[in-house]
Amino acid sequence: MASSAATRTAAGAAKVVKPIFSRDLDEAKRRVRELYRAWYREVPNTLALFQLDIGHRQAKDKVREMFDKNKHITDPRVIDMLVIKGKMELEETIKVWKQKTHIMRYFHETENQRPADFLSRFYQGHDP
Amino acid sequence: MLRFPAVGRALAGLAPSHSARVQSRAASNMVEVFVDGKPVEVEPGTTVLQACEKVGMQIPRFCYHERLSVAGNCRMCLVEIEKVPKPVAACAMPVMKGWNILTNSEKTRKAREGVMEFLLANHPLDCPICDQGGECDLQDQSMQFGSDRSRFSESKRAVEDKNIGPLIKTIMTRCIQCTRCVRFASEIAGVEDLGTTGRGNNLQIGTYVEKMFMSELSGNVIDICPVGALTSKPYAFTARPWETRKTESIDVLDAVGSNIVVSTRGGEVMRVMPRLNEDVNEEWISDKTRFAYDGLKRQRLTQPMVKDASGQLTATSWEDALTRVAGALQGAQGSEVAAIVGGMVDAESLVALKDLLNRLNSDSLCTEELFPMDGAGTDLRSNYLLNTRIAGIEDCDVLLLVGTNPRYEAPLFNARIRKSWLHNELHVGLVGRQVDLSYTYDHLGEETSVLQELASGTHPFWEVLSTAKRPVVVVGSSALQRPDGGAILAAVSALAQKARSSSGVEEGWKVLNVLHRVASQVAALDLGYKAGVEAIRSNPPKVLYLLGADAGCITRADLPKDSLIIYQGHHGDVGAPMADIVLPGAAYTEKNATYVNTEGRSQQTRVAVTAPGAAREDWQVIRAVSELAGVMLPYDTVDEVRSRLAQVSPNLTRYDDVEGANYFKQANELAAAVNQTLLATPLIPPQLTAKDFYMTDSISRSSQTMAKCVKAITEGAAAVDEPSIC
Amino acid sequence: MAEYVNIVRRALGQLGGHGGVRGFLVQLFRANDVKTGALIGVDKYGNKYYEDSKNYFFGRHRWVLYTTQMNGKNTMWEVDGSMVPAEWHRWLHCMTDDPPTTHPPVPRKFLAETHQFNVSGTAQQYVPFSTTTKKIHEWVPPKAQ
Amino acid sequence: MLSLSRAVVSGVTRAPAAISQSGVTVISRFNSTAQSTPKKTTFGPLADEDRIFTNLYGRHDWRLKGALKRGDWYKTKEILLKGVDWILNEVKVSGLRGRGGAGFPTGMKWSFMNKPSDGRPKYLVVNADEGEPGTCKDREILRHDPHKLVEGCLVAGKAMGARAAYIYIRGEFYNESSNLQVAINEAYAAGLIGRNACGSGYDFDVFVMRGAGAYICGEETALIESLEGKQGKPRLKPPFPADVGVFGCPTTVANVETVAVAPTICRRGGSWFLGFGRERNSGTKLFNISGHVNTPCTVEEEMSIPLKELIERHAGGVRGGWDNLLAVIPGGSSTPLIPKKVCEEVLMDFDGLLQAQTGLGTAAIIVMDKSTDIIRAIARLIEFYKHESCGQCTPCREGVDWMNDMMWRFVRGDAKAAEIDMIWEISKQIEGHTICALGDGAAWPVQGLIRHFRPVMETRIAEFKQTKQATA
Repeated sequence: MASSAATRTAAGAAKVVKPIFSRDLDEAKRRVRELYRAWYREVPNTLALFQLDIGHRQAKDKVREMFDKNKHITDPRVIDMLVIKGKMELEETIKVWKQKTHIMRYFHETENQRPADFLSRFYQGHDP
Repeated sequence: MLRFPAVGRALAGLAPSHSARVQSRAASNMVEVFVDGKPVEVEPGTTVLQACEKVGMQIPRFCYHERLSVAGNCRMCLVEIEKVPKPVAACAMPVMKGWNILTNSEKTRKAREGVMEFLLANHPLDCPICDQGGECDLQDQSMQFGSDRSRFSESKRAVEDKNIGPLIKTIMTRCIQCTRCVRFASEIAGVEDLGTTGRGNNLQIGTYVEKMFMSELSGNVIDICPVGALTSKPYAFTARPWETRKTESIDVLDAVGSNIVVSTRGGEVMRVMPRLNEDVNEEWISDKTRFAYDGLKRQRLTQPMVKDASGQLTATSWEDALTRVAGALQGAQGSEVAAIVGGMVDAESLVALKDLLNRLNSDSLCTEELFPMDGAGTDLRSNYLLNTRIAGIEDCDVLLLVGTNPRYEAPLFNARIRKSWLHNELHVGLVGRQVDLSYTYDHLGEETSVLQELASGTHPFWEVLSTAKRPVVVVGSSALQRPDGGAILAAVSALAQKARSSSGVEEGWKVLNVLHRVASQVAALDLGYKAGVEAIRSNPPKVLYLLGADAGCITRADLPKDSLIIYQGHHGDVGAPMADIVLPGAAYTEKNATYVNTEGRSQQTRVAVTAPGAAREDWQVIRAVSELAGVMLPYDTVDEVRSRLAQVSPNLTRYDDVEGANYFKQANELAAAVNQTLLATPLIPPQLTAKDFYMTDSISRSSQTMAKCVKAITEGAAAVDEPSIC
Repeated sequence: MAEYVNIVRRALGQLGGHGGVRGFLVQLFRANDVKTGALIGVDKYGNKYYEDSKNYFFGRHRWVLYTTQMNGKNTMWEVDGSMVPAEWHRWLHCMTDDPPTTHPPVPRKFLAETHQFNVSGTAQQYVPFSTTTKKIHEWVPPKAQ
Repeated sequence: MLSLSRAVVSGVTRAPAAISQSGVTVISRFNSTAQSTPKKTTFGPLADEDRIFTNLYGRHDWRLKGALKRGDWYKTKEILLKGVDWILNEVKVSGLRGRGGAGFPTGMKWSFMNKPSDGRPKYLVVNADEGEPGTCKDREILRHDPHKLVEGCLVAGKAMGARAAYIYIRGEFYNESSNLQVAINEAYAAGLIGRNACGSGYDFDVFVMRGAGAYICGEETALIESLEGKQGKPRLKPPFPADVGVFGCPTTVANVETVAVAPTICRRGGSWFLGFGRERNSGTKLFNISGHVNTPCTVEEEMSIPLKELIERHAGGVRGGWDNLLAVIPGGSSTPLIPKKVCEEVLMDFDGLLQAQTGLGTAAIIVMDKSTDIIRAIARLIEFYKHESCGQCTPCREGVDWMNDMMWRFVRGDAKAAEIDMIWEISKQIEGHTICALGDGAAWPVQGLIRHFRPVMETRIAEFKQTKQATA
């Protein structure tokens, strides 16, 4: 796994590509940290603003979870793009362009995977 | 009178070919005419309208219909011909050499607008409350050809509505007297029930005295009526054509396999309409096909059910029901498991069930319908098909019907016979009970001895049959249900072979035909099912799997006390009440399935609505059972099932294609070995009169409309008269 | 001075007016209030109706102490507003100043003999049902003999 | 008789036939009035010895004995033996045109039947369903000279090789059909018709069929339908009756008068008959004069006789003098009327009346003097057509009823002046768009009224408006 990641980075380094913001991984990581901090600080405000019925700890854990979800990514360009998206989300949250329901979507249980085997599909419904 | 040769031809618009003047031209075959200046070559005797159609120019019409005689009375199709003083009725006028037909000239447009104004003068213009709204010829054509305002300021005519039975709603004020319905009744349906009374502005379409429109094809007048005068009574005020979703499908209520369009809205079948297929049903369907759809909404099995301790069927979950089924199947060995399939089972389920039972080391798979296994039995496909095909009837000149009443067993097959009788002077003979077939025929008697007399050449009809150029013999499947079915088939087969050799017809012509009554039979026999439940009755199984078996050919009394009956199907009719476990399946409008009609033509139904409640497509249920029973069938999708179908019998997946079978000689040789004697009991088909027609299977038995039809026939149309809403 | 004395007297009355410490606590826990006032009447189920228009402003001057057992149900801790019967309801809600003790209600056919609780939230509650016919009528298996 | 198809101005109905025959030019052939120098310029009165129908008024015996005395059945055998071509030639030479209204040349029509047989028998159908208002010529033949018709059937039947003749007689003509049947029975008894008719070796039967009194059954194809026992509704043409007629066999439908004059033509020669009337309008003709004349009558006269002379000489003049004349309907109810100033000059023949924008029709002259409410008269005629429309095709079924409603409003004046143009348009929408000629026949009277009496209609409307305002 590690080796494959390494080869991918190597390949990424070897290829000269136009960066989005960050010239290397470290810079990209810095941007991620900045974004994480901004989110982290925004948590209490958000809870108050949207009158969310969840605790600080839970909210902060969710922020961390969302960041952790992408921690395997090592391409600075991809990271930059994700940071841009994250900033957009953050802005929407701060400026209340989102509504309560949009915030709460982060807390949705992950949707059930459709069963693949015949019998489960049969039990589940008409349209497997 | 219609059959009077010259009159018939005149009606069919063929008379011009009769005229000497045209005949002289017939030698130089093609005639060149011009449509708006575009030259087109047509055969002599072609009408102006047909010539225009040939270059893609549609002439507006109301009374003209391709399959009916030309009436020429609506005058909507008037077109100007260059250098001819009066506009001519395009539907009736044969073209003359060099005519230039002006389909959009000032004069033509004025004539159309004038006729349209007259048609609308006494039309109620109640489109918002008219069921025809949205699919109305008058509406469409008045938009296209009519004036934009009305000049009519007199009072409008009102016409009393007629009660012509529980299927057709009449709002006669809307009638434009095109007489399509009258011509349909007398020419296609063969009943002289409809006609015109009164004259001038008081001309009315009706039955003169109030009576039911007694035809098994009556619903088709709803389709051919260009306005909302004749609409469907069960469909009245339920849906609009633009809100329904149309699914092209196949009818399974008889063995003809009529092509239909199922209109659905919100997961509910709103109506069934015919779909054009020249080889099967042309553009007609029978009343059962059209109106039995309300049976799909009643008496449905929506939940798996099992018998509880008290013997009461109670709803349960699929897991529970399937586990019990699987347990029972595992507990039984080999021949202790048997299956019976009913008349509306699709080929996919048939092959799945056969695979399942074969994996359980059982081969007791039977169909409800009997077919003699003596001689060639079901081994030779030619033995159980309508080999001539439905359209082939139009080519034959002598037809012998044995022990069948095609009018009610296969109404569209009968319509073909009538068509051929009317236009091709088909000579029909019938062995069996004398019934009204809507055409004349020679009744040869109802005794089986007639068959022997025919075969030995002593019967007077043999003279006719032996001089036939293209003879056809059709034996009804009900005649083969008798104890002496094998002997009848052998006798008919021998007779067919003899007629064939005496006619000297070409090799490809097939004489022997079997007319089935249920949609699943041919597919089941193709897949190797045994016909008839005799084997099961003589060797009662421990577990009996009924797949849509609702004919009541086996009862609990035939089985040992401790046997388990599993019923899988879509209706709680005859099979479900005696079952221990009920598995809900899908009806023909609810599944993608393959059906093979009596000709051997495989066709597909499509999902129009989802199966109600917990019901599932039938092959899936069997597939699920197989997995729980530990003999998993190797297919998960319908495509995989079909590739399995193709392995077993490739013709089943060659859709809309008829796989011919041609082993008559061999079959006949084998039939000679049949060791059976004909019984003296007369040949009486089970459906003799119209009231036997409507309720024959689990769907039509659940239909209230069909029940009303039976009531109307026995007690008169007034008995089911419902107060009109509008 | 006299005002303060009055307040103290009322406070003492409220503390002691419920039958000792136990009664006081029961009253406090059941009604979250320890008001005392003039007993205007008791209905046939045992609900007690009080009034004190002198010391409470309008709207709080009439109250009820629910009975502990009504229609076969233990109402010690589960009280419900619908335990008040119709005739007292109108007095309690100041639709009238005449309590049913002095002005008995005119007997009406529609007045229930025994007052019913509100059934909302129970199995007996009214559930609206669709008046359109079912799209699919399922098969009802025949009753086993 | 007035088979309505013929009641129509000559040729129009037969136009498709004519076209199918030899192109469009045929129409102008028998319609055209363009001619070189007329051979004859004065017409009528007809001399007594030239009359064909010598018992028109029933003063003599109508039975076989009387008929023989008047020269009927004289040398019929010789005529038959001279052969088909000779008879046809004589009829062609005579220039006889159909007397039912359309005026199609009879010789040509009969010769259509003379083509090689395809095994089907041929039939002659005689149209005795005389129902046109104003027309009463056939009944005189039927009741007073039935043997002329029976003999005519035989001659005409021989000319077209017909197996039998069906005489379709109007149901109301009870006495007429009774006389006719007696005459047929006598002829059978005398061996004049039936097997080996007149000893000529030709088998010919004559049957009488009584109609049920529907005007539309005077249309030839409706008549055939009715004869076959169906509803009397015109058939689509083509196929024409000469191809597919009664019982699916080649048939010629001919008017009573046309058939009845045939033997006399054969006896006296076609050129004799040709000597009467103008070119292309030759012969003698029964004229019926009814309405506001002093002595209404049916009279046989030379063709092309001036209308004025006909009325003055035979009908005793218009009631109250010629100046009291308002209008004349010259050819039965379906022809457009002509006002007095046209009546002064017009010649009573096919071409003369066509020039006057009307038609000879059945030569049933309806005279109306100035006491007539002309709008009401036409409205009554339209009501008749509305009642007699068979209802088969749309323009006639809906349009005539509509016109009827409007006409009765015009009678009261309860209409707008613009509606006069509208009813004109409606009548044009009916004309020529129908299966048979009844639609045309219903449209023409209205057109004639508007053409000549529009001011009367406008005055009526203005008057109604005034009285309505006065009462309001």
